Amino acid sequence: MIEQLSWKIGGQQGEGVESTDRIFSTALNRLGYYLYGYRHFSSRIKGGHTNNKIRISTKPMRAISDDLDILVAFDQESIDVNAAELRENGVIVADAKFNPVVPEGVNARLFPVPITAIAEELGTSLMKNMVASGASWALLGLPMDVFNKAVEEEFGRKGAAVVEKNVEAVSRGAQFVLDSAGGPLVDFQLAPADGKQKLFMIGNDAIALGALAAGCRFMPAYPITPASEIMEYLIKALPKFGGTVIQTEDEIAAITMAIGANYGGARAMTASAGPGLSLMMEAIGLAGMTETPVVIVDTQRGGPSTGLPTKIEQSDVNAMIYGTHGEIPKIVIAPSTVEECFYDMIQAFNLAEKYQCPVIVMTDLQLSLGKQSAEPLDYNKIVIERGALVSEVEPREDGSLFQRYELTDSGISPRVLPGVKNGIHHVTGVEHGTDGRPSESPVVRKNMMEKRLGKLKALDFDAPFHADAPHEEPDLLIIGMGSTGGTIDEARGRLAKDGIKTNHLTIRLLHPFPGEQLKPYIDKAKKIVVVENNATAQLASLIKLHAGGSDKLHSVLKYNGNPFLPSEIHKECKGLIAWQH
Amino acid sequence: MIEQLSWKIGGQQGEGVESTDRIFSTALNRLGYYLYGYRHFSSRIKGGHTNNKIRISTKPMRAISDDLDILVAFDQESIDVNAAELRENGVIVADAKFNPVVPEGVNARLFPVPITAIAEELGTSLMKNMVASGASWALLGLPMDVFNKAVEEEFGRKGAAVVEKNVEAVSRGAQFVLDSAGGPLVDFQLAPADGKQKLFMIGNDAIALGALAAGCRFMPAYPITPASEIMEYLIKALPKFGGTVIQTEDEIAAITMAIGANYGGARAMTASAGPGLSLMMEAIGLAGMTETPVVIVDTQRGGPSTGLPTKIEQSDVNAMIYGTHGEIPKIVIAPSTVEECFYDMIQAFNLAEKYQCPVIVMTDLQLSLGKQSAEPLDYNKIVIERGALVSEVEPREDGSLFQRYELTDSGISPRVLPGVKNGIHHVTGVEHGTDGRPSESPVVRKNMMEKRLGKLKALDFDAPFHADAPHEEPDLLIIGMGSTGGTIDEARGRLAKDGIKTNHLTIRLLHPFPGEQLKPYIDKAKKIVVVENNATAQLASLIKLHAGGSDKLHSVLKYNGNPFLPSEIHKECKGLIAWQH
Amino acid sequence: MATLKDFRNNVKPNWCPGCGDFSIQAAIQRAAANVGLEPEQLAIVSGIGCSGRISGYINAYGFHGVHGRSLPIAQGLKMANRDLTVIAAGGDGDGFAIGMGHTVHAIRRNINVTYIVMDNQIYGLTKGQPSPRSAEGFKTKNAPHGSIETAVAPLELALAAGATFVAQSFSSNLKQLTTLIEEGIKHDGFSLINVFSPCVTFNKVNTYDWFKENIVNLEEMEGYDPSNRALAMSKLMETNGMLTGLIYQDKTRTSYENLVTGFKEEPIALQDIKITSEQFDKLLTEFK
Amino acid sequence: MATLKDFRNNVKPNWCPGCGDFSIQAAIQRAAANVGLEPEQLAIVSGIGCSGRISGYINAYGFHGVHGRSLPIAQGLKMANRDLTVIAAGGDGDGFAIGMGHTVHAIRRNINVTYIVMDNQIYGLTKGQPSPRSAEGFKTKNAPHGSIETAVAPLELALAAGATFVAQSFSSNLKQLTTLIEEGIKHDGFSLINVFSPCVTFNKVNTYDWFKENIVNLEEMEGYDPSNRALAMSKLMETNGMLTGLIYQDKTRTSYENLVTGFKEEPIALQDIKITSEQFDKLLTEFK
Ligand SMILES: Cc1ncc(C[n+]2csc(CCOP(=O)(O)OP(=O)(O)O)c2C)c(N)n1
Ligand SMILES: Cc1ncc(C[n+]2csc(CCOP(=O)(O)OP(=O)(O)O)c2C)c(N)n1
Ligand code: SF4
Ligand code: SF4
Ligand SMILES: [Mg+2]
Ligand SMILES: [Mg+2]
Repeated sequence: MIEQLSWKIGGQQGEGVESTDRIFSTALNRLGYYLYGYRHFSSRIKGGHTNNKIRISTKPMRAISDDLDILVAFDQESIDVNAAELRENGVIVADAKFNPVVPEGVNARLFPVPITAIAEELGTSLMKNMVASGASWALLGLPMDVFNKAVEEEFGRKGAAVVEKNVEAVSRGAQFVLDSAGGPLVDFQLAPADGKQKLFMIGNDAIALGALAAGCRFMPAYPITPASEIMEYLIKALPKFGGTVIQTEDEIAAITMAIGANYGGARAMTASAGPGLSLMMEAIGLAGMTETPVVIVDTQRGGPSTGLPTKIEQSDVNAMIYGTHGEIPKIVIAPSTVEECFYDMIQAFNLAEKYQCPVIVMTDLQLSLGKQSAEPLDYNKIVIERGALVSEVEPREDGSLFQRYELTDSGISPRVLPGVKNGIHHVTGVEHGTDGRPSESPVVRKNMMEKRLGKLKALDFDAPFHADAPHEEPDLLIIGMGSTGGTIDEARGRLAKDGIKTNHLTIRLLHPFPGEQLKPYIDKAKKIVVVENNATAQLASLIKLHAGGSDKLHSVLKYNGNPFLPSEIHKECKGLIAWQH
Repeated sequence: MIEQLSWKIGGQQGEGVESTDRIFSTALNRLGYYLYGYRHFSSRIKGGHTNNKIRISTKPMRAISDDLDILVAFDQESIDVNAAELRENGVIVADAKFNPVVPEGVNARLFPVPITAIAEELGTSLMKNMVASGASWALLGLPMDVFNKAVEEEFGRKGAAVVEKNVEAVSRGAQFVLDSAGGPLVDFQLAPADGKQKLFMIGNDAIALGALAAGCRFMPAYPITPASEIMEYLIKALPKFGGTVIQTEDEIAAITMAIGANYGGARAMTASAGPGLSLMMEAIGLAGMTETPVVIVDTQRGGPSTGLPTKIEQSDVNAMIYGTHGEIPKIVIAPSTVEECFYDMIQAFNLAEKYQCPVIVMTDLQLSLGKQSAEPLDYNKIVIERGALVSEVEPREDGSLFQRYELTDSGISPRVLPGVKNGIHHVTGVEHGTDGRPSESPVVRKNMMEKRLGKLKALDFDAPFHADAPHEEPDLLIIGMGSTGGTIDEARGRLAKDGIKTNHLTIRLLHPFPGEQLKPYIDKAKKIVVVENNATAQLASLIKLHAGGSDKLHSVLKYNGNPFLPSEIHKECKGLIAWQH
Repeated sequence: MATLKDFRNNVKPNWCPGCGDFSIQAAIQRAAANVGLEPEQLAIVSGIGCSGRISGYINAYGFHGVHGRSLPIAQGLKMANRDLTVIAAGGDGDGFAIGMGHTVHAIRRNINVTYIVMDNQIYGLTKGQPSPRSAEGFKTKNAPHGSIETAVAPLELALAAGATFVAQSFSSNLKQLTTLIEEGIKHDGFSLINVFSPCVTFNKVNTYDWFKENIVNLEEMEGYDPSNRALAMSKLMETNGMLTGLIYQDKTRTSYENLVTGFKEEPIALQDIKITSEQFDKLLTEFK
Repeated sequence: MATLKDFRNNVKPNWCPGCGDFSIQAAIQRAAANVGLEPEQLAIVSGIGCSGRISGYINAYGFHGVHGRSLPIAQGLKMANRDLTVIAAGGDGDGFAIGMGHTVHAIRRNINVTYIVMDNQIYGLTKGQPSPRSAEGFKTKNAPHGSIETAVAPLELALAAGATFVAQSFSSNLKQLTTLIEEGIKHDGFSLINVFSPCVTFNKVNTYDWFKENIVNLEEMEGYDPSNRALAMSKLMETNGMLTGLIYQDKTRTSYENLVTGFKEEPIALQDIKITSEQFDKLLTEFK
């Protein structure tokens, strides 16, 4: 019995790769396995090789595996491209239709299955996904009823006949492969899962759900990869809660509409990727200057410019932190797991209203789109805090405006929503006095700058970084952010076997950067490795600037569009220790 | 005889303050004095107090003075607002019309002159500027013929009658004030100037002229304070050289049009201030990714958002350096004098074509709009280098595209312009191979990222910083950028009198930051003061990050909208030495 | 009930004496009082320009945004609180140069916002550059040889974009302007009111007198039917866009907010936003 | 002289089989050959979207920019080198959503660029969201209850914006489309050609058959006069924008480049840009 396994399905885009993965992994999730998915896809609609890979494990696991156990191939290209990844004596399940060939030098067990033929026999080649996932399932020797139940649920509303056809496809695929393999593969028998109910979702789902739970009721946004799913979820969900999504004409309209809505008292957000973020820069400054809360999600992809729209990168960090002209208070947070995507959205909306400033939630393509198991989300953690929101205002005799930008010790001023009697005040992106009216007075200016920028001095942020620091004197301190955490942890496991002691920090608050809190870790560390998916070491620069350590800080960077593999981080870290010892 | 003097004219916007200053200072320039002007104005068209101040000196001088010798006031408000600035026993020349009063506690010599009355007698109150500047001139006892010649030139093309009227206004103003004062003021007798011909211009003029000299023939731009003068100059000048300006619909059109024109082989630029810069972020990334040269001028003003449009700030540094999503090669340069505005534009266009990337030229409102004396500009320094531009291409038999993004040692690839036979290739903001076609290959991606980001490793930039470092072991190293240099130098003079030894670095290359070259200065310094017009110490952060020194680095920041005064820097520096000794 | 003076505040506008914008301010104040609003029920979102300052000169909630973006801000505000009367206002540069995309899209989206363009055919605040409304041949500092672009025809554009309410007026005609703003506010959908508002400082061509001579007032036209889109278009083309009055109104359409699935009468901003644990559990089932 | 095959390259488009964009590519290639261009004299600037890939599929200089900005890039290119034939191309989202402002302004500016909109009434590349061209009620993933906005009428908008050349075609009508592109290239000014180009993957409403049924071909209309702007507008309004053919052309106007003071026949990109010392000295006098 093994504890984990990795499976991949490959084919042409638009051919059913996605749905094969979905059905197969949904069923695995029902059994209680921990899943971690990765999608390889291109910026085109039909055609072009695509593949989905899933890590299946009995224990929590948040990393792509270095190698591959089972490859399901819809075409020879899928074999050619992915066979090298197969472990020794791995398995290929391939559509018999194309007369699959195992490339030279690859030692694998090939099971040709008439995937297309079976599907077509049953009526439509669309059912390839059923045949292929059924065959995969059977090879693992997993309980067929669970799988069939998943199929039933997927097609239930299309009627019994459709369900039956699909179940039939599954069982034909299963039967065929079992016949050729002589039963389930013994070396691929997974140990039973803990059976506990898990959620199975992508980061974007969790973000959208988190926004909804946080009370977000309005999302103006413009489609872009890999952010669109957030919008898509809310398009379906918001109408049930009296809210709505507007697909705007561009990202500038999206962010300014969101600002208008927040000014009006709605919790509103927008989401985009790099190109959209760049376009929002002026408006982000407006939110900062007018002290209007707004939440922006940036799902990072390969940059610069249009770059690599379907590939991972963590290269917008600087743009998020420094991107607008002039100086504003701004909060940039980086969830590192699907669960955090959810909780951080609640936190983001609370922070935005508490500190009356823009909050950017940063993810990366892998975190946003990689489908994975998540712990059940806790309703009791949904706490809504609206900050210094004033709903009733005493009348004033003197005809003065409501002091929307009153100077206070915290820098946070009472906020009133349009519509409230006696609350009238002015809001402007021009420098202004306490009632919001434009002012060029140097004294007012200074006070207002200090008020705004000072607000975040007391920022109350839940866990600016996670420290998994079991060692008093680690050989290596590894620091990362976003989706790389699980991969780092897997590499740490291997380093431990090599006798190398590591601690691990995951930075969650990127701005204002928790330099002071980090310092003790930095100071104590002998060597530091910062792992990030970009070419200019943006996170490492933040650490150097705010927490020091430049003399012992090493960067492990990857910017070829693919996520880190555990082996890469392991190798780099080991090399560093060896070399420097 | 005194070596320097400061003069100010105040009144309502639209009332002739600007033109009074212009006539007065043009005449002074003719005499060969060194002038340094400062404009206090608001973001409105008519009304609202405005004033122009000029420093007149026999020696080069690039700082606003702490105090004021002569105030010319068109209204009581101008006296009330500015009197405190007057030095003990200073002079006020005021329009008799409003019965001027010297505020209590101010000890000044008041000369009421019937400025409006004289002007109206001569036909139009518009001539107030003549009366006022004539009176000022006379008080200083300067040669009247020079002044009259300036007047003649200003009005020459309007005919002799107009000239005569104006000369009359000047002499009436002069006569009146001489009568009341009993002749020129002895304590305001300026020592003779060196008489050498100087240029008298604002930084924006020098930028526009520099662009023209650099071969810029196309400027798409959108008006904004304080950048518009660049556009205005080129609107007049370019048609004489076969070029033109297009006033676009917005800044995004401006920058993308400039990119298109550069792609087409023109030298094209755009200019804006913070809000426009923010809007250009996506396109800047496109230029970086496609390796298209483009020059962008950012004339910084008070931010964030619309901020303080008519006030100084140096707060877009981070946005310029880090503003676009993803990672591109980009050069950010900061001229610190009017002369450098000119030469740096030539350099900017050369660098943009040599390194095939965007170049941002950064100024601040004071440098852009403060009118000042400049040394004659040297035609021989106008050198045009177009980099790896290929004008003829050999035919290829294999039907392959021109290798626009050929991998070379320097990272710089041959560039061919559309229209050239056999030069056809593709250009895209998507990641691409050597012929410019989109590619998602991890290998291609890595090579291309390294090629692009590596180009600037060998950046050949004339003087990344100026070092005025007379002391081996200075007590203080003062670092600044942009318009603050002269003020720092004036403060250093006073510090020297206090026995404090200072060195002074002016940073001219902000990105890639010359950290290594700076290090020796940083390492040697006992204490460092970084002077900048912003609230978050953006320059200091760059120094810390790239050259270290955080333990001994102090920031002197000003962000109330006004430029530094020499006394402020002097006081801060002195305090620091005293306190830390 | 609020009266005109309740919409006044104690701020002296910083416009040049004689600027057309004063009357637009007055007309908004009158219209607001006439339709029976309380000051706190009105929100004015403005752009950047001389015109953009208007949101600070009326006693109502005011949001002075960034250049060219008054419309998305206003639409967001209206979506958040549909109980508010939302007026967007700004210059011709603001709405027809940098903001052109938003203008067209706000029109076709038809959210219930009244958009008043303070059209002086020039950039005032930046000191006299041509605007997209400047006529061909129009000479200014930034076009010393005269503009060589065709002027934008905002009302034709609006009709083409599917506008449901299109009007035009002149700042000197306070009565007409006030009535049109009232109608715009009452219209169930997006209303565009373009107002000729002379810039006395920089625009020496399109002066008060020039407008008086060139305007064609629909009120003086017999039997004009503002519900006829084709007629509106052809009249506009005939008069080179110099028509004033209510040019087109489609009363058969309702505003965007009323078409949104699941959208409630109660403004989003006033709803209880906490979901129940039952709702939450239900949401989670999709991910199991 | 170059022939059709000279405009072909060896790249296989990554469009879905059956996508309307293939024919647009073919039409451009044909038109370019027919008007007698050499490949290096043609530059194609495209936007982002499925459509945007077109600049990589034709043997000519190609610039694939950012989303919505093909027109300013193309205009800049033409200003730099007026000897080039510059075609801009992109999707309906690219040109009428994010790029709407530029589209209107490029039209009124009238620089000699031919703009081909590959109009599939949907967002293809981002997988099927509604575009501004999607009709009201149009259901997609991002509008499960159907679009509630009025569709953009691009040709009416173009006329309102002062267009000098407005045409529309259908990707299945290769002959008409080719001719119109030729005319557009030859037109002395900005030409807009909107092309119905079915998205076979996501748009299940505006299919080839649907267009065949709904299109009104001007070629089949007796005595239509494309120089009559009012007629063009009213025909467009009558047919709900479904007209194909040359809808409007103003041959009396010349392009922007010809109106620019001091602009030379010799392209900027080919001029000697070094100024003489005499010129420089003269420039300096202003500052003395
Ligand atoms: C992004 C941006 N670009 C440019 C400006 C500078 N700017 C301020 S107002 C204005 C145009 C003013 O013209 P208009 O909108 O017609 O208003 P008016 O002043 O004529 O009322 C410009 C270009 C700005 N504030 N922001
Ligand atoms: C600034 C920016 N926003 C969003 C996107 C994502 N995006 C790429 S193409 C596209 C729209 C595609 O629609 P269309 O322009 O109609 O082209 P089509 O794919 O239909 O040919 C979008 C939203 C982007 N690339 N850049
Ligand atoms: S400049 Fe023109 S638009 Fe601006 S306030 Fe003065 S008159 Fe009005
Ligand atoms: S998705 Fe639609 S527009 Fe895109 S290539 Fe496929 S058919 Fe064409
Ligand atoms: Mg205007
Ligand atoms: Mg489309």
